[in-house]
Amino acid sequence: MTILEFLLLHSPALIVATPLLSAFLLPLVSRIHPKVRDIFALVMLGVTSCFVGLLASDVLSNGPRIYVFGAQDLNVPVVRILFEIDAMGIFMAIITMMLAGIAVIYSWSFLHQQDGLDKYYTLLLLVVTSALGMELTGDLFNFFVFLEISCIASCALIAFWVTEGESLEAALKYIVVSSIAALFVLFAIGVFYGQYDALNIASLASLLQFTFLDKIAFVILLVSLGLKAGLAPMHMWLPDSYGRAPPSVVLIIMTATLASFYGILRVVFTLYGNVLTTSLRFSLPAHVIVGWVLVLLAIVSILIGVIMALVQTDLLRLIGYAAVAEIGYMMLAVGTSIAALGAPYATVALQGGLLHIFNDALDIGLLFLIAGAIYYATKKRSLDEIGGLARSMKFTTIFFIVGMLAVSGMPPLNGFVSKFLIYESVFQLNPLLSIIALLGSILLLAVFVKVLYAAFFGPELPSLTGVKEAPRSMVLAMGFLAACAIVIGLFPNLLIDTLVQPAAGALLDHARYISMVMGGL
Amino acid sequence: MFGLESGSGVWNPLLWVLVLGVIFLLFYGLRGLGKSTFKRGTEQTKVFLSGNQETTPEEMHVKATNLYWGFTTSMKSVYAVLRKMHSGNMSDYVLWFILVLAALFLLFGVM
Amino acid sequence: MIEYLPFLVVVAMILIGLYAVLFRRNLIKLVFGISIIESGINLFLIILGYRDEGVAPIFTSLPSGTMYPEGMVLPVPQALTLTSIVIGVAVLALMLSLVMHIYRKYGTLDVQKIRRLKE
Amino acid sequence: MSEMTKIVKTTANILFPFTMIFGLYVIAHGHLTPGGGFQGGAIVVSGCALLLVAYGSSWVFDRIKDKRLVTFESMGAIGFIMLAFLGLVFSAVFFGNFLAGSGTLFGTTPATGSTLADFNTGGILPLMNFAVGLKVIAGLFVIVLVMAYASSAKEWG
Repeated sequence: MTILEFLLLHSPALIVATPLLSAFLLPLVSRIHPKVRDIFALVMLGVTSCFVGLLASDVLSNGPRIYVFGAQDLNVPVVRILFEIDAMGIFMAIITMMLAGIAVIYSWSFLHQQDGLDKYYTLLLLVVTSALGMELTGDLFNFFVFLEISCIASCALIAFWVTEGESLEAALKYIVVSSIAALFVLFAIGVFYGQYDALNIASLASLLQFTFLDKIAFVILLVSLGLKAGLAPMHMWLPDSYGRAPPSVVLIIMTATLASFYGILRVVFTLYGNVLTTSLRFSLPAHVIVGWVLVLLAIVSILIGVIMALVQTDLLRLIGYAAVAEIGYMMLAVGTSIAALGAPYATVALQGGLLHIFNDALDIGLLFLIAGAIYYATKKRSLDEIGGLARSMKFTTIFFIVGMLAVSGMPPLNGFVSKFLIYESVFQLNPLLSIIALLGSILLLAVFVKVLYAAFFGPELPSLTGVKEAPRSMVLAMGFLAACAIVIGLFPNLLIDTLVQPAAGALLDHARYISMVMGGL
Repeated sequence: MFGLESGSGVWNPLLWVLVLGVIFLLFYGLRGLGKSTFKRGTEQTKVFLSGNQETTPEEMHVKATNLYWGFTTSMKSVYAVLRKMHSGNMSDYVLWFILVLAALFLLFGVM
Repeated sequence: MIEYLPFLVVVAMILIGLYAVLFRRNLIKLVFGISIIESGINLFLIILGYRDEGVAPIFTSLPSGTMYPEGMVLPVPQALTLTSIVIGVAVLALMLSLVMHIYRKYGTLDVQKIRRLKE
Repeated sequence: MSEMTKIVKTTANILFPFTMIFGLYVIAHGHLTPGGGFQGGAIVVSGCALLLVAYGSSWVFDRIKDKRLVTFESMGAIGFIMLAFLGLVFSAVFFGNFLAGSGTLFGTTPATGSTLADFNTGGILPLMNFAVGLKVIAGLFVIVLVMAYASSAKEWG
């Protein structure tokens, strides 16, 4: 066995263990020199990315695989902790690693004068660990543990600017809401264990009967993870915490949010994939009702997100509401796909939704980094107090225009590609939904035109004469995301063929996921 | 490689960029037609504001709060509801969670 | 009927906790409410693993005459509960320290007044 | 927190060693009896909290550096993950129990049936309990210490 095969065999464990180990090594490393600490965080994330890439190449060519902790192989009954990795999980892991790397590079300059940075990097790596764990695990209780780790670590990160009362308030709101949601998830897991004596997702999926208790567990999982993903009308924590955390932290919280979104997909498509199509409710197949519920929540998210974003004056908070709207688009596609399960456009909708996860990470991430650059340069949050920044911050302005067009779905940028797939498929479910989605996009463009006008155009304000362009590492981070947005917009098939299509296929093919664990028994 | 098919529609970004380029060239040509009569520093470059006096750019700049004034005023009733909903009280956040949970219980669980 | 009593206690504890979170105005009481919900859910997990006259699931100190494994209580829910307690301690510590800081900044523990972030 | 009366201090002096020993016992016998790193660590920290209540937070704060506690906490976590990595090296399984049944440290195979517990069993489990115990003692103690100090201080940065 060569070293590469060995690493490939153990890559699922190493993906989670490497950031975890480096998180606890960081306080010791930072005693040498702050520069060493910064480099160390990025290098360890790079090593983790290498493992993710290694695993991705294997999973995409050979199909899903399982990894058993503490034993050579799986034995009956399934009591061991399992990692089960399919194309969907690896797709999310790639997004997580991208966001985390960008956040670390950005925070080099953004936070370089602050103290407490060794704890900051430790918590950052812990959130990355928990997001990766949620995406790769095949065990529901393990999922809950990682969910709670992400709650705790992101809460501490939101309160990073501890001298501001508002940051503390946002952090407390986040931890209250998300720990209640996580406790309800644990309750649902307990319901599963009480009925089926199993915690493994695959074995549970093969045992589920959709009894009364299963329905309760389903609703609890859906709503709790929906809250963690920022779905309206449970989204209120999201603008609070996104708006008050340092913008580099927002990218990290976003990994946790997207991992929760992935949890919804896993619950709906895999855990309940068998029973939703076979059971009836109101003489309709249950998946139609689930799909329409998700579509309804998604529409509410889009409308509330854009309408509230329109009146915000705090730039970071405004982008937070735009993020709610983007989550609505993702959920709209997923809901359509579930409601129309089996129809040809269901696959298209799911592909659009998954691609939109990637695009949301790129676009909203880019906008937050730009807002952070503006905050770094001017030390002002309110749009009323800034103006004419296009003269002094040329790169930032260009990146903002790219991000603005991308997030509102203007061709030929990446946001359009996924929204095109979403509009086309949603139209076949119900034309009205597609009209609302388009309206949301237009309003989103209006929101960001307002920001463009207020922040970058207009006369130079006398209070902002000494403003300089953001430091190099921040420009680098923003430039990378903007370049990705343009490249994916121009060559969408690069991403769709290699990652999105296998991920959508993996979600729809729940029988294969189950048989990976249960097949050998 | 470039085309994207959704089953009912087609999207090709390169075609779009090409069309965009052609349109740009067209407008550039049109602009060139008017350029010869343009004189800098004459009456032509003065801003006409329905006969009002032009003020300094600092005073002309509309603050972000006042942008979309018409939209927000016409949607006043919607915003009143949404403002009440986003109360900022963390008990309300949990209440919304419980409400959605209860609504979905009624829809799925309780026969 | 009596075997359902623990589940009723679980539901009661969750409802009491939710009442504290939803309707109490003091932040400390809100944190207590979350703690009560967590205890209720831990109790739920423990009940799932309970068996009548079961012994502690330690293989080597099994009292002679007990059936293996039927005579033991289930060990997995206990492991789950322990994990959940550990997490609960971390969440509780974090929330209480945030409440302390907030009291310094806002000068109040009233939920209705801690809402600078709204709309 | 300010210091308390002599009665409380004397009681704390008597109780403190017993609490310590009981906590360390629970950590050490984690693989045999109910308990383990977290539970034992929590007991040890409750003993330390007793000292904190009796003698006041500034008294403890002068004697124990919170920075050193944070280092210990990291060491505990690193030890735990390192054991998992060692399992990868020695038994080709992540979290593999490479010491169990090896006859060396903690490597005796326990007798089946109802026997007295043998301390020298469990493979890497006792070592993991020690690592977790170290982490929990340091981590919880630093939480209690900082909270007590912060609630007594008039103003802090």
